[in-house]
Amino acid sequence: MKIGRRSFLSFLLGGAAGTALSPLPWKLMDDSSIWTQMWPWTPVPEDGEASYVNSSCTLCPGGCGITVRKIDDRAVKIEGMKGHPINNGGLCILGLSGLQLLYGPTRVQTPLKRVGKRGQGRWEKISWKDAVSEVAETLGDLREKGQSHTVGFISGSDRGTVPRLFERFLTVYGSPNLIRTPSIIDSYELALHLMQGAQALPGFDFENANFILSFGSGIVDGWGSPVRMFRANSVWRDTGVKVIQIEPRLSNTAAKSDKWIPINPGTEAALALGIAHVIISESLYNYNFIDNYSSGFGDWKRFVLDKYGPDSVATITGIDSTTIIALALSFARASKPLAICGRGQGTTPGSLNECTAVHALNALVGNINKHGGIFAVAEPDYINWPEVEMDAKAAAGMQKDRLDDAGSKKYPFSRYLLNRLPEAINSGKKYPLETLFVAGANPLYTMSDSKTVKKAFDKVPFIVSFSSYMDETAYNADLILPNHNYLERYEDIPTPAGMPKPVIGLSRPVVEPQFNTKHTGDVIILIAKALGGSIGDSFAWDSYDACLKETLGYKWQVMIEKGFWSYPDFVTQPREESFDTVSGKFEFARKETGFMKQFKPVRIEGDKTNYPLLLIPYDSIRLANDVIGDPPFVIKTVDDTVLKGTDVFIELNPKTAGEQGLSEGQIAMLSTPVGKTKVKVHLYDGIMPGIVALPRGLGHTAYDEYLAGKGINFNELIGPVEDPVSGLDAAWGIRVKLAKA
Amino acid sequence: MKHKKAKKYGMVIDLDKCTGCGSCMVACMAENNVPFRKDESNKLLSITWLRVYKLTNGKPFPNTDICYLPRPCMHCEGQHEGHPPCVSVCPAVATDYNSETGIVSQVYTRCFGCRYCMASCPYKARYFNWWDPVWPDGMEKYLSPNVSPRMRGVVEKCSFCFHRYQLAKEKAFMEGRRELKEDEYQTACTQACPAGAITFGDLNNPNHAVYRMVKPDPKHHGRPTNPNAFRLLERLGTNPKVYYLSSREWVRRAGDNYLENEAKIKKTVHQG
Amino acid sequence: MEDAGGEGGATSSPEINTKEQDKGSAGLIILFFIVGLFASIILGWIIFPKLLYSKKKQPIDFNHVLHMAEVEDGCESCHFFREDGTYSGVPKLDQCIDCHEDILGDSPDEIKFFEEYVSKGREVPWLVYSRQPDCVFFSHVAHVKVAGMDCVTCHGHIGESESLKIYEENRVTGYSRDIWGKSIAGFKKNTWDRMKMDDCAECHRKTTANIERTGVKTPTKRLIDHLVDLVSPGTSMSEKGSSVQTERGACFVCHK
Amino acid sequence: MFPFNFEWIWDMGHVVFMGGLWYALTILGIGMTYCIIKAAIDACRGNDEHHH
Amino acid sequence: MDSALIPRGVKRCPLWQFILFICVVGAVLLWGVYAMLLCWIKGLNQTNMNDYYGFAIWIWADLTVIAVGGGAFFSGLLRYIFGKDELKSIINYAVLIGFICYSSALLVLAYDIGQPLRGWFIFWHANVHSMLTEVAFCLSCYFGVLTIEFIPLILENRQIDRVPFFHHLSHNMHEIMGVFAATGVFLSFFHQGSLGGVAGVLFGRPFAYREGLFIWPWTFFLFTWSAAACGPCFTLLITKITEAVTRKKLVKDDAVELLAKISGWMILTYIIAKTIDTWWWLTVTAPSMGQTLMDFYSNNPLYGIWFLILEIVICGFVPAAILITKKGRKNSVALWIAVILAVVGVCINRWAMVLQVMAVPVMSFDYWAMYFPSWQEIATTILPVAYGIILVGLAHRYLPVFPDESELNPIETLPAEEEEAVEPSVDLEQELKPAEA
Repeated sequence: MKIGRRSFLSFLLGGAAGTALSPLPWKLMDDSSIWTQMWPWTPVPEDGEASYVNSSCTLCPGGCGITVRKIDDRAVKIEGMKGHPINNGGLCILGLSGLQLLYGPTRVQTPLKRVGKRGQGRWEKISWKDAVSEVAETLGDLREKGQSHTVGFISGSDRGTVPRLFERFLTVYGSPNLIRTPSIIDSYELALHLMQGAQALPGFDFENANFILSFGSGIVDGWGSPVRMFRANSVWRDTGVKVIQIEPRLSNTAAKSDKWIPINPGTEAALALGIAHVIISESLYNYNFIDNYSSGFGDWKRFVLDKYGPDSVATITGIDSTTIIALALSFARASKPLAICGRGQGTTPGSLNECTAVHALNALVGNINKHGGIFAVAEPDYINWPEVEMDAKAAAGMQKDRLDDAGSKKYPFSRYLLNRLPEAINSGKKYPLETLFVAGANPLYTMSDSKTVKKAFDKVPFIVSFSSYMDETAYNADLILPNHNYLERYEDIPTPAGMPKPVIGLSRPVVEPQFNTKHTGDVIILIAKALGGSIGDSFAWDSYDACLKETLGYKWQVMIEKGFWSYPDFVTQPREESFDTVSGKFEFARKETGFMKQFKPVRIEGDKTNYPLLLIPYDSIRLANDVIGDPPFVIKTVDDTVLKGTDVFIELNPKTAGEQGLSEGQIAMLSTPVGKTKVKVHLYDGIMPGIVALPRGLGHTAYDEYLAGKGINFNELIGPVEDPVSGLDAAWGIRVKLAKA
Repeated sequence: MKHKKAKKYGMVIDLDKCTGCGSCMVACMAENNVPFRKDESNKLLSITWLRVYKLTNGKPFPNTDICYLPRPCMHCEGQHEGHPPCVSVCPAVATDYNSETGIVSQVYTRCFGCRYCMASCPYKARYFNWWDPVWPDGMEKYLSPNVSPRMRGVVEKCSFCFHRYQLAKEKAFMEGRRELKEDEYQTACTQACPAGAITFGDLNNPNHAVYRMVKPDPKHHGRPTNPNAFRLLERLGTNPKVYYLSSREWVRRAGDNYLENEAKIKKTVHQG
Repeated sequence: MEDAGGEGGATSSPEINTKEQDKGSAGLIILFFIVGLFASIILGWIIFPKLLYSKKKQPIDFNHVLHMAEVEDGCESCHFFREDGTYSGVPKLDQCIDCHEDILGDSPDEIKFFEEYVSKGREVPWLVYSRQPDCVFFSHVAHVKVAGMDCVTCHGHIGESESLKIYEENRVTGYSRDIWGKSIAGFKKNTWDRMKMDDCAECHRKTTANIERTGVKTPTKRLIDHLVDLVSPGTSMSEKGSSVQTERGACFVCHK
Repeated sequence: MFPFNFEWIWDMGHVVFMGGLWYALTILGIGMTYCIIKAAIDACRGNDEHHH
Repeated sequence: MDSALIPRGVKRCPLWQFILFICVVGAVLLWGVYAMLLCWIKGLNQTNMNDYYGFAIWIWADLTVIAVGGGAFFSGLLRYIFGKDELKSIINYAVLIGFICYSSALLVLAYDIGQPLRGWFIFWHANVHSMLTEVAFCLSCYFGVLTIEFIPLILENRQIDRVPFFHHLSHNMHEIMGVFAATGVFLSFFHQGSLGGVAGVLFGRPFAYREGLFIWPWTFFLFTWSAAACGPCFTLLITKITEAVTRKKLVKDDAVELLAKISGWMILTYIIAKTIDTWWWLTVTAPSMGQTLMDFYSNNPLYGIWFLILEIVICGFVPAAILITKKGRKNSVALWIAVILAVVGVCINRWAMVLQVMAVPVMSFDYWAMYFPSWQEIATTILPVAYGIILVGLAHRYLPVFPDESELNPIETLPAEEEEAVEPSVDLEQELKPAEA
């Protein structure tokens, strides 16, 4: 027994020795480490042939050119297109992460029909055929019952072929209710309409201006065409152009500017008029322009002079009069000054009085339709389709006035008033909305006073979303007809907001459609054909692509090659011809608007006693707050002083925090007349005392786990405030109170 | 083959132009297959080869000022050529200094995750893969074959997009050239920056923009002679190849540590 | 307790004869030792390699000789360089279709190729013998166009093969046996027998043309190098490479 | 670790460091071998004169 | 029951007690093992380490156990090279403790790295310029030495010793133990030092960086020194604890006396050197990098200036003062305090040189990083302790760890203590006489 034990021991020893002398342990050791280098669960990207495709980014209205790097049939990287008039190689954070949208989990992969309750997220996959016929039936029935006007359509844009198809469809179908989502552009369009009688977009010649007076516009925070603005800002750094930023918070733009002038929020108009006052009293204004090309200056001058003296403006705005005067002088004395407005990214229209006041400033120094000034850029009319044949039903439908009262007696000048839609539906005064289409928009997230909006949507029996992604609106729809992702489809991109010259970008398929999606243009055509009759006839094209090709005509080839079409022969019309008003001149004060009514400031919600502080939103280029939500890469770049875990931070001046007994990182209960929520406190010296700032773009409930449920949506805390003249949402903030929680 | 002058690739970031928009961060992540997780708000666990810091002058309202500072790997030249803080400490030669390009490499398949290099880096430019990299279903389609995804348990960092150098070289070879033109090799962040704040090139080449911008002083390991230019933690003698430009004194001063009442910035090269 | 008793019994067995026992058992012990030794050596050298690699057949057989006869400029006719200098590697289907748009000849493999892949438009899932792991960046253009190397140096005479050999896959690491080489001990006769990092290094060491060298060579250094070469051939660096740590080619030259 | 390793360079660092290391290992190795062999021999000779 | 394995002439607790004790500690051990497996299978995300805190409690534990394990090489040095025979009484235990410490250190390293299966790269692909490589090599080699020093003790187990081969083996090894010990000292000097070097060479981290001699920063020498100084204190501490637990005197006073005295002087010299080093660092090194004392010890919840004072004064000069005075050494309470303080001192020093280095920001706009270990880290750090206790238990029970134990505690067989534990061992003695002779 002892022998056995010992012998066995020595057998093992021999075995050990032999094993050591064999490759087994050493090879296994090597291989096991190599195994860790190629763990099967760590992906190995397939190599292949590299190629590049030029296209345009449509994630925002910026209209940047992009060059997509492909390996075989996979898109692996999006880069800015070199030599593109707007972005020339650069690209914004959102555009760069576009592939995460293309291949990401937020895509709606096939037509979905709701089963179970709304917003429950239970869907059944249906074929495109069924989906289209279902829509066609519903629309058909309504039309039979003579209720075609009860069909509404919310679109992210009203320019370019696709939105024009929507418009065309509603017209032949017989509904006046096409509504574009609001932005500062509405106010600017209106201002240009009232003061210059132009139906045009504002175009800013930033590259040639040499003094920028920005009333809270987030020049490097995503205002206008973001990348163009970044580039302009860099040019200004090189050429020493002065940039003055006026806003209550030290935004990135303010930090980049030459001078940041903090101002009481919502008093920008007053400041503009105050500056006008100084310029006029110092008679530094452009006599040539005022005398020859403007009317109503006298009345306006009187109005400004007796109401907006520096001292009274100082009390309103909180900026001391010397600063105001200095500002006015430097503005007036600059050879090419340019004043702009639209807070942050300009996602809300703001009150008309701001826009008109600021625009009046530009007129005062005579830089309207002038090198380095502001232009009224008319939409290039490359879309010339045969007139539609409206049948009786259509005509009848089109006679009905719009649910949102745009263009009504009350708001004669406005074209779209989405902010009024929820109220109109909820009150049910006019007529109910039976069917609602949503394309290129996410109203359930972007519209203020989310609760009311949700309530209104619940009243609509049939909601159809064309979204490519499972956003809030799609999630609460009854039917989702997913559009191709922007890298899978053709689409024309008309002049981006703020460009002084018209450009048409072309977005084109970079990869094959990844899922069972359909181009919304095609879907509209199919629905029209399914409805038949005059409707079908108005959509003679076999496909959207055919339609686009036909529409663009000879431009098509160039756009395929270059990726965009710029008008080489474009010349800005001389100033004399550019005013389409009654007087044929630039009108400072037009009687129709009720004289100076358009300069009256707007009050916001909430009373000082219950809500001692002011809540304002702030925009960051790292927080997409429009139709598209942050993809994983972008949300990853958000600072931990803005978002930590799922908690969002409010920015608070240490002084105010002290008064409220709040400290860094503390949780506070924030409540406004509209809603309340828990927030974390971040002390920031770069914000006016008495102000609470909250970022836009968080608090999504839909999208993927990388975005959903993080922070809160600012729109849940603020409600719309109607501008007396335009009817647009003029709210710039809301009163608020903070309490320890 | 003929003896060729070694290159010294470096970067100049103009903080007056940088708007902190974050494009460089995302361009880098997209270019280099950097993974992401559900919650990235804990920045101490969030892999960002290039991180944009937010600096403030600490003054109260309304004299507050902020500045953004993008921080890639500095690709330090070290106290004597090729000895950055991180390279010599790596026990398994997983990180190395390339004297031809001046680039500090990191070989993920050699690294066994001791994290000594992270401890040695004062810029916190090195990141550890605490988790397995996971992409949501289908998203791995956008992964680039030019950069191999890192497995859990290894350290990674900015490579100055070295794979782009490789590809550019291959193209040059195909065209029978040996030398690269300035624009042939540019990093992803440089290319993407919408403000054009980042410039990249060979600091040994007087014709390259980076050289002209900072005028590196060869006698002092490339210390900038442009008064507006500075390098992070100059005094440690790490001699970074990433330079910053700023017209604001407080920003330049924030680039290094100074003793109290040390009035003017005096640049002392630390003797090791 | 009784267990202790047992123990006690064992231990307390008369001490006198332990020595004889030891002597008698000694031989046996040594025998067992030898048995164990050889058993494990056989296991390690013969059985283990068989277990380590799984054998896989290529989806279809391929005759290089046949194709070489058809094409003008040798390997590069099918394994060509792209314009951007990258290397195309194993041809894609549409490349084959240039000639094989319909069945050529009646070999079963040709028929299978046509029916399974050409007609269905499916890529052929070739098993690549010389595929390097993902962490490796290998520039064919640098070796072929610049250094003017011959495909054979690394890939052997595959161009002269009439059919494809069995693909052996390492069960642990999942890559081709050709990387480690046929010989489990890692010995090699030809340059193409193995494709590990050391093999790259070996060749790079011999040919100084591959990297621009820095640093000058002093006579003493030359002497030392010479001696070193005598002691262990091939380990000396005649001149410094671009890697500060290894004085060889920098890591990033071959790693990504 | 060995001259045939990729990382090996014939420089002071390696010669001194690895030299010292191998030197130590050799001593330990020889020492142990000596003990074992001597023990085996003693065991066979069966002399246990010494005490501890 | 297991009396046949228990050394002659000593009394051990009944087996059931022993097994119970092993089970309790074993449970803790298993907890640690579980945590260790978690870290291996799921990865280091199980810890609270982060990109600022790449080195944390594990590395600290590593440095610490090696420091306190230094007792082995130092007493080895005194015993075998300087021939201090008084230490015969404690040397075995010193070796055992060293063995435990070093095996633990290696284990900790094995789960501290992100890619354990690649661990061998540090040897195979060694970068000789890295302090960590030096650590790894010397550490594992010296562990070999300790094993060699430990083997004879195992072979002296009554049953094993009866096998002639093993009997002779242990004898021969004793014969040339001096050579092994010398090698051990050589290796120890370097790895203890290089552990210091690990922090000292970080010229990117003003808190850790030190100038030095040739390639070695001053911390290199300070670490070796402190290990030699405080290691023996740990040996003494553990001995004292063991004596307390077993309620027996195990080591002769003169051994304790001597060891205490020597380490007393070592500590004194060390702490003086440390003070000078600190002074130089705070007045020359750090300022040249633009930082000052308070940059390292303020605006953070943990690392106040008290941390430095505690290390140098309370855990440095105080124990030194006690141990170098005869009165202090004689007074057992004072001795207790002294050894505890000394051990705490070296632990704090290692903590500062690893964890505080990670915490201190270097870039002016960076922030202090604070860290608290996750339960997995704690469990895996306790694991070696449990393992050590078990090994000590086994060794003490079955091996003649303390050669003077039987002499110090002669077994008087009182009827009250007529228990089986003693019984057999007595009559076995009769039987075994011949073998003993």
